[in-house]
Amino acid sequence: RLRDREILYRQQVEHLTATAAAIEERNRIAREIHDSLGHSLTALNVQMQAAATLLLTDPTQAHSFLTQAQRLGKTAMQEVRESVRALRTDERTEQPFAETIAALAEEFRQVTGITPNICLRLTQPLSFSVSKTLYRIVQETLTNISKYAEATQVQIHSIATEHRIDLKITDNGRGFNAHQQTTGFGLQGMQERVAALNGKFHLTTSPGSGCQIQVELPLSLN
Amino acid sequence: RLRDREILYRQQVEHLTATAAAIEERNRIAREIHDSLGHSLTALNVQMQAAATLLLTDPTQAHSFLTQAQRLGKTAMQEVRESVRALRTDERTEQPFAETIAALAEEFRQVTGITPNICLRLTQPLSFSVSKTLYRIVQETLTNISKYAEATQVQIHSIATEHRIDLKITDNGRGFNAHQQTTGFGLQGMQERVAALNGKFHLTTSPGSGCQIQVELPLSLN
Amino acid sequence: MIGLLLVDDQSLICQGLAAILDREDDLQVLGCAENGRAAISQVESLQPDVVLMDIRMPIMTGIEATRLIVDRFPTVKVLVLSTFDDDRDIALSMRAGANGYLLKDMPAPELVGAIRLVHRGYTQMAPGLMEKL
Ligand SMILES: Nc1ncnc2c1ncn2[C@@H]1O[C@H](COP(=O)(O)OP(=O)(O)OP(=O)(O)O)[C@@H](O)[C@H]1O
Ligand SMILES: Nc1ncnc2c1ncn2[C@@H]1O[C@H](COP(=O)(O)OP(=O)(O)OP(=O)(O)O)[C@@H](O)[C@H]1O
Ligand SMILES: [K+]
Ligand SMILES: [Mg+2]
Ligand SMILES: [Mg+2]
Ligand SMILES: [Mg+2]
Repeated sequence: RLRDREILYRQQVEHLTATAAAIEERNRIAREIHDSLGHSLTALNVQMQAAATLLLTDPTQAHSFLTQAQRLGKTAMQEVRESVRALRTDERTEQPFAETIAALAEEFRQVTGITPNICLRLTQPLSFSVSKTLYRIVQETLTNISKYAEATQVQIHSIATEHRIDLKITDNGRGFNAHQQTTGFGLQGMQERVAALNGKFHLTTSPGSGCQIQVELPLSLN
Repeated sequence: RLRDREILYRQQVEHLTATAAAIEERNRIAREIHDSLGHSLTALNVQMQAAATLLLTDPTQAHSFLTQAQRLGKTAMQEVRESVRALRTDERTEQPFAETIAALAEEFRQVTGITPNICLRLTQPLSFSVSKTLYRIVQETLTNISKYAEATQVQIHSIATEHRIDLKITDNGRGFNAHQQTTGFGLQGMQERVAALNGKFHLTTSPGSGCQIQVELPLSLN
Repeated sequence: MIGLLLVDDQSLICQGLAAILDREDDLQVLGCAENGRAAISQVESLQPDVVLMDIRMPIMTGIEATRLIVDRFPTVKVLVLSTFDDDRDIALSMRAGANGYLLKDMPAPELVGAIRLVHRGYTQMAPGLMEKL
């Protein structure tokens, strides 16, 4: 019984640690942006006041304050957008993996008109780091496909055993020469993320025969 | 050993649950406000644009757009303020205890010019409820000292053993008559907080001989 | 004539406020400082009557600068002008000796009025902030 309880607690700790880390990260972003937003909005308000004060007596000066204010308004809006995006991204990785993938697939469908074929066989909830890594890989891969592949079919398959999870994303598009130098960070980033979790990464592609990304991550409990 | 580990895990679960709940709540607020901010900023930018367009040809119209824009700027700023407040309240109690105390001491120095003498001997991280209680006590005590004590020296000492933590805050100011009725809630609040954690509270002071607050909290694992 | 020193690390704020305040017949902006330490030396050289003080600034915060200015120049009034209505900031500013706490986005006429009152020795708080003390 003690042994059972230990396992239960350990699971809870793992799950909660993951949740806490995820929320904390989102929160850090939120806080940062609030601080910078506070500053740009304050400056914006002061510029508007100055413009309003000078409006009738010195329209040229007023106009330059207003221009400044508009610039600040744009900055503030960008800050809000960035934060919303950052918050949304991490929010998803806290949802069950299947939901996050479904959401990405739906986005992909809206952009390309192609409905990816999704097949997931998962038995247990994934840890934060694993699901975040897989999420990023699917996200980047679907982005690449919509940008370059001109594919008509896309498959996302994932299967987990007790000790390991496999992810495979396949498109039937134009493919590319994997040995050619590129300036992008997408594929490199995927490889780094996988390596950080002691996983394996395979890219199979050649011009004219589509592209396949294969990832294998250990699910051990270290 | 199993029993020990169970206790450890349970503590962790407690701590993480509290942390997760606190952060989650803050986060909910942040997201909400970001959404509403997006709307008010968009409207604000449109109003500013209208004002800029009419500035030279129809200053009266321009002025009314600018007034509208200023109102929206205010709303947006209020939204940021509310969120900042909500985000900041609990932020500190999630940092390690030593950092939160250092932050309070620095605030105190800025207001009074006195650098408190801090001496902390802690062996393990504190639970959420213990560190929150200690934080509030140090905060209220330093506030009282800066308001009433006219002290020139302040000491914050804390030492933890496996089962108990002691906190002592001493000032060399004017002291007061502890048996006299007061209308304040500070000292009473401290006592209630300490009692809620089954701890002990001592106030030692008399006119002319400074003031010392002593708190003792159990670190047991229930 | 009320001489003013504006203290803020965002120069856009100083410029905007200067444009607003300088238009008043009885106000004159003597200078801008970008942190607490610069504020102290400018108080010494420019001898303003009222200092409009931001809180969060590099090198030295407005709270510490307020305490030091109030200590060394007892006739100078310090009006804190902050972005945030944070309870701690308000309490700390007032305890440091500020003559008031206002928010930067308050309407210009109210700010002008508050400066005149603070100059005459009144304490000025932005609406709703008194309860936070
Ligand atoms: N599914 C695909 N089909 C066809 N070409 C692809 C596919 N995925 C990647 N590529 C090619 O590989 C290159 C490198 O991809 P990678 O994601 O590393 O960088 P990128 O997309 O160019 O830039 P970034 O991801 O940094 O925005 C791409 O520029 C594209 O030419
Ligand atoms: N360190 C101290 N030195 C001198 N007097 C003190 C000190 N701490 C408290 N006092 C006195 O004890 C009284 C009660 O303090 P308490 O914190 O309970 O209430 P308060 O500070 O008056 O009001 P509140 O905390 O509710 O804002 C104070 O009003 C003050 O007279
Ligand atoms: K003037
Ligand atoms: Mg890419
Ligand atoms: Mg008190
Ligand atoms: Mg600032």
